[in-house]
Amino acid sequence: MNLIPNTPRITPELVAEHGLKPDEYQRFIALIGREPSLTELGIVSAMWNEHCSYKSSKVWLRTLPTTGPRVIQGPGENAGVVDIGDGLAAVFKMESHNHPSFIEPYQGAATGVGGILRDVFTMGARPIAALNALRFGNCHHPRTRHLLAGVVAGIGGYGNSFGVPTVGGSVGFHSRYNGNILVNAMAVGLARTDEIFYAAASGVGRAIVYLGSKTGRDGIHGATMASAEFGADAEEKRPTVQVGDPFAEKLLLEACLEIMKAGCVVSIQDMGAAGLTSSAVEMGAKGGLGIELDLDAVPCRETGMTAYEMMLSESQERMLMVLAPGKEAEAEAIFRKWGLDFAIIGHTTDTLRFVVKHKGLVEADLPIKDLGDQAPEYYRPHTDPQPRPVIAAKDVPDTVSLADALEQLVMSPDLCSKRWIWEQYDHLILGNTVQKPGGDAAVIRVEDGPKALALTTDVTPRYCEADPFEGGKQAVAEAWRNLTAVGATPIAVTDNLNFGNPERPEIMGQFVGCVKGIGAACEALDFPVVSGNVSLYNETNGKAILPTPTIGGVGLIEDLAKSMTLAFKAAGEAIYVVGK
Amino acid sequence: MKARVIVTLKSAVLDPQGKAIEGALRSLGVAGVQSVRQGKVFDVELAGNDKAAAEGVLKEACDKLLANTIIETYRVEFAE
Amino acid sequence: MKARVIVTLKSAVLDPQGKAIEGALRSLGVAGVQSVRQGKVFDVELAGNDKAAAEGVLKEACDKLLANTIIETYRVEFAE
Amino acid sequence: MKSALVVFPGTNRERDAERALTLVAGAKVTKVWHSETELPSQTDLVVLAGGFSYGDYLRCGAIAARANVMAAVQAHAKRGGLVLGICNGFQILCEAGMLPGVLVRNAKLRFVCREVRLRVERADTPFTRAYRKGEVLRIPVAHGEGNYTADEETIREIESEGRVAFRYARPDGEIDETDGPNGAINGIAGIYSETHNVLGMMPHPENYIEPAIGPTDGRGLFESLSSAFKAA
Ligand SMILES: Nc1ncnc2c1ncn2[C@@H]1O[C@H](COP(=O)(O)OP(=O)(O)O)[C@@H](O)[C@H]1O
Repeated sequence: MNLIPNTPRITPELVAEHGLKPDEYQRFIALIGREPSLTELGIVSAMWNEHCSYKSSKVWLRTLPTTGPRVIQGPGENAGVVDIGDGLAAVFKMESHNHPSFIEPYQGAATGVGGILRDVFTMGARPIAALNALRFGNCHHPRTRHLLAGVVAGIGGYGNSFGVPTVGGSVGFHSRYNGNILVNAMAVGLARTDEIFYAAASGVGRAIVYLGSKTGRDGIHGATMASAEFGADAEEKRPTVQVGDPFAEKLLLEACLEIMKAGCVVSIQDMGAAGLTSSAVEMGAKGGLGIELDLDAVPCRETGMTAYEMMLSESQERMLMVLAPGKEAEAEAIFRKWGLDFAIIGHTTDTLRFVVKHKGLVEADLPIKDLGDQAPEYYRPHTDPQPRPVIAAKDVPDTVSLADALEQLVMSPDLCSKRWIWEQYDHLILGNTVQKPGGDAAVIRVEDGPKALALTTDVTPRYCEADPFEGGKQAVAEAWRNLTAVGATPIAVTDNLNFGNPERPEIMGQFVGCVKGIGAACEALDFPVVSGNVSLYNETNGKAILPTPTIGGVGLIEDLAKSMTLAFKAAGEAIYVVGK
Repeated sequence: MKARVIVTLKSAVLDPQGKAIEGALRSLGVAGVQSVRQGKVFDVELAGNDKAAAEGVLKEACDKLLANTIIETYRVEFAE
Repeated sequence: MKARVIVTLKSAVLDPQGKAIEGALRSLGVAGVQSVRQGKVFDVELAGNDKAAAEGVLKEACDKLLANTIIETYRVEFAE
Repeated sequence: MKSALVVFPGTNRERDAERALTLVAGAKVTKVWHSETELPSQTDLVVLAGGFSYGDYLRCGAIAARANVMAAVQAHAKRGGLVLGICNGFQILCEAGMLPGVLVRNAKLRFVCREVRLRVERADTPFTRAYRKGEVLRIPVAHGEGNYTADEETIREIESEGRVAFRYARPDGEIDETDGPNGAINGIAGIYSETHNVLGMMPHPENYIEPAIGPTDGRGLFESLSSAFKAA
C-alpha cells in the first residue's frame, strides 16, 4: 500500500499553524526522508509540542532526585508509584489544565480532574483521594468570580460524581493570573505492589484494544493549544474544549480494574492530551515494538471523521490496551457489561514503525521510537534571576496596629477560610477521611488502617518570583512541614511546574532556579520526585504569571491513632513554638 | 413581553446526558427514538414591548451568561 | 423525523436557578429582564415519518421518563 | 440480617454502606446489580446507596428509578420489607413513586458537603429505635440536589401522619429557620412511607460510624436495623 497523496500540500503556514518551528519541521523531514502527509504532520505536532515532549524542561527535570528505597516507579509513566509497606503502593501524580479552564472553567477543570484520575487508575490503582492547587486573578477583576465559581463547580462536579473524595488543595489570588489562571489537579490511588500496570507493550501480533467512550471532534489541536501563548484571539481557539463525562469515567474505572483482576491486560495507557497518537506511540516505543492501527475500527461519535481528526481527537474517558492472548472475549464481556465501547483497532508489530491505515490507505508510516527519542530538546538560554534584596524588619514602616494588621491578614483572600470551596467537594466519600480540608495536610486511612496517607499541595509564588531558588526550596519545605505537622513521614513528591514563555531568558531563568531549588530541597530531605507535569507559556499578551511550581507531597502515617490535628484541645494548656 | 431562549450544545460536542437518556428510553421499551440531545430553555419576561430592543437585551444576556458559545449555540423565540 | 420536547417547571413551583439567573443578569448590567424561569429541551430524532405515531412515542417518553409530572409539564413541537 | 445492596451504574457510596452494614449491623450484604429482576431470597433489608446513578443525568435518580431491579424492590416494600434509600437512594425512591415528593437543586445551587445536625422525629421505627425522640445527631450531607419539596397537600399528609424521619436542626434541636443545607421544606431531611417500612434520607449516617474517622452518631441507625431483626 502506498502512502496517501497529500491534499493539501504542506506549506510553511500549515507547519506554523501546527506549532512547529521551521527547524523542527526540517528535523522531522530529515528523520523520515520525505514530505509528511497531513496526518503525519498532525502526529508530529502533537508529539513534539511542549506539552508532550517537555522539550524546554527535560534537561532540567533530569536533575531532580527521583529514586529512593520506596520508589517503585519514578517519572516516565502515567503516575509515580511508591511502596507504603504491607504489599501496598501509593500511586499519584499532578497535572495542569490551565488554558482549557480559563476558556471554559467548568468543563476545563472537570476534564482536568478526569485526566489525572485516569492516569492513576491506568496503573491499576483505585483512586482514594484528589487534591487541587488553584490560582486566580485579583479578586476584583471582573472575570475572577466567574472563573473561580466555574472551576470549583467543575472540580466538584467531576470528583463527586466519579466518587473520589477531594480532600485538599490550595488557592491564591494575584493580578498576574488575571488572564491565565492555574488549575492543577492531583490524584492519589492505592494498588498492590505486585499488580501495577505499565504502558510498555510486549509481544508481537497482539491485539490493541480501544476502550471507553466514542471518539468525537473534541479538542482537536487541544494539545497544541495547551502550549500556545494566549493572545487576543483566544475566542477563536474556543471550540477546542472538551466536555467531561464523569459517569463514563466511573464505569471505565470499574471495568479496567475488573479486567486487570481477571488477568486480561498486558499493557495499558490512557488517551490524554493528543489522544490516540501519544498513547499508541508510547505503548510501542516503550515496548520496543511497532504499532499498526486500522482507524476504520475506531468507535466514532460523529460521521465522516478523517484520520487526522481521529489521531488528534482529545475525547475524554478513553483508554488503549494490549490484551493477553486468548483473553479478548473475556475482556470484551466485562466492558460490554459496563456499557462501554470495546474495539480491536490494531496490533503490535516487529517493524518499529507506527503505521496508521484508514479506508484502505496508509495515512502515516513513521519510525515509532524516533517520534519520542528524536523530539527536539532545548537547552534554552536563561538569565540568572537577580534575587530581590532581603528586607530588614526594622525598615518596614509600622503604620498599622497589630489588631488592624491581623484583621487585614484574616480578611485577605489568600488567607481567609476556604470553606466555601471545599464544601463543594465531597470530601467524605469512601469513609476514610481522617482529616478533612482545613488543616495542614489531609489524612486518608489506607484500607481498614491503621496506616494512613497524608497529602498536601503547596507553593508560594511570590517567594519564587523574589528568588526562584529559595522559592523552589521553600515550596518543598512547606509541603514537608505540612506532612510532618499531622504526624506523617514525608515519602515522595509530585510537582506541577507552571511558568511563562520559556523562550524568554528571564522566564527560563525562573524555571531553572525553581527546579534547582526543588532538587536541592528534595535531595536534602530524601523526598524524591516520582511524577509531575510542566505547564509553560502561561502568559497573556506577553505578561507571564508568577512562577508557580506546585508541590504535591505525600506522607505515610504508620498508625493513624498517632496523627495530630491543628485544633487546640483544651483550655489552659501551654503553647510552644518550635524551630528557628 | 415574553420570550423563550433555547440553548443547545453544538452538534460536535459530546452530550453525556442525551446519551444516557437514549439508553434509558431504549431499556424502557420506548421504540423509535434514534437520538436525544438535551439543552436548556429560559422563559424570560421583559419590560416594555419593543421587540428589537428585547432582541438586543436577550442577545446580551445569552452572550454574557445564558450560553457558553464555546460549546453551545442559542436561539431566541418570541411568543406570538 | 425531528421533534423537540420542552419540559418546564409548573408555575407554582419555585425556580431557584431562574432566580439566580435574574440576579446575575442584573449584576452584569443586563437591563430590562423581569423574570427568568429555566427548563429543559430535548431534541429528539425519531424513526419514520408518521407524525401521529411520533407524538405517541414522545408522549410515552415524557410520561415514562422525560418529565417528572409532580413538578413539571411538557410540550412537544415538530420542526416544520 | 440479610441485606441487599442495590448497585446502579454510577452508584458510588456502596462501599461506605457495605462497611456500615457489616461493621455496625453485622449484616450479611449481597450486592445486587441494576439489571437483576429478583432480590436474593429472604432479603430483610434493601439498601439503595448514594452516588450519581446514570450520572444523575436528566434528573437525579430518574433513570435508576426505572431500572429492572426496582420492580423487585417495590414488591419487597409491598410485602412490608424494609427499604433504606440514602442520598441518591432517596432520590431514586421518590422518582420511583415509593416515597412522595421530589428532591430538587439545593437552594444555593451548589453541591454541599458538610456536617449538619439532624433531629430524630420518632424513635419507634425499625430504623431509629436506638435513638431517642428529639435527639440531635451530627451527620454529614454531601449532595447537590437535596432540597425536598412536594405540594401542600402531600406535605400536610406526611406531617400529620408522622412520616418525617429527620429534620435539619440547630444544635439545640430547634428547626433551622434559615435554609439549612439545601432549603428543604420544613427542614425535611428524611421521610417514611405510609407504613414506615421505607425510609429515604439525604444525609449519610454510613459515613459517621467509626471513632477512628470521626463522630459516630450514624451508628444508631444501623444498630436499630440489626436489633429489628434480632427481635424478630
Ligand atoms: N515536573 C516534573 N517533575 C517530575 N516528573 C515530571 C515532571 N513533569 C513531567 N514529569 C513526568 O513526565 C512524564 C510525562 O508526563 P505527562 O506528559 O504529563 O504525562 P501524560 O502523558 O499523562 O500527560 C510523567 O511520568 C511525569 O510524571
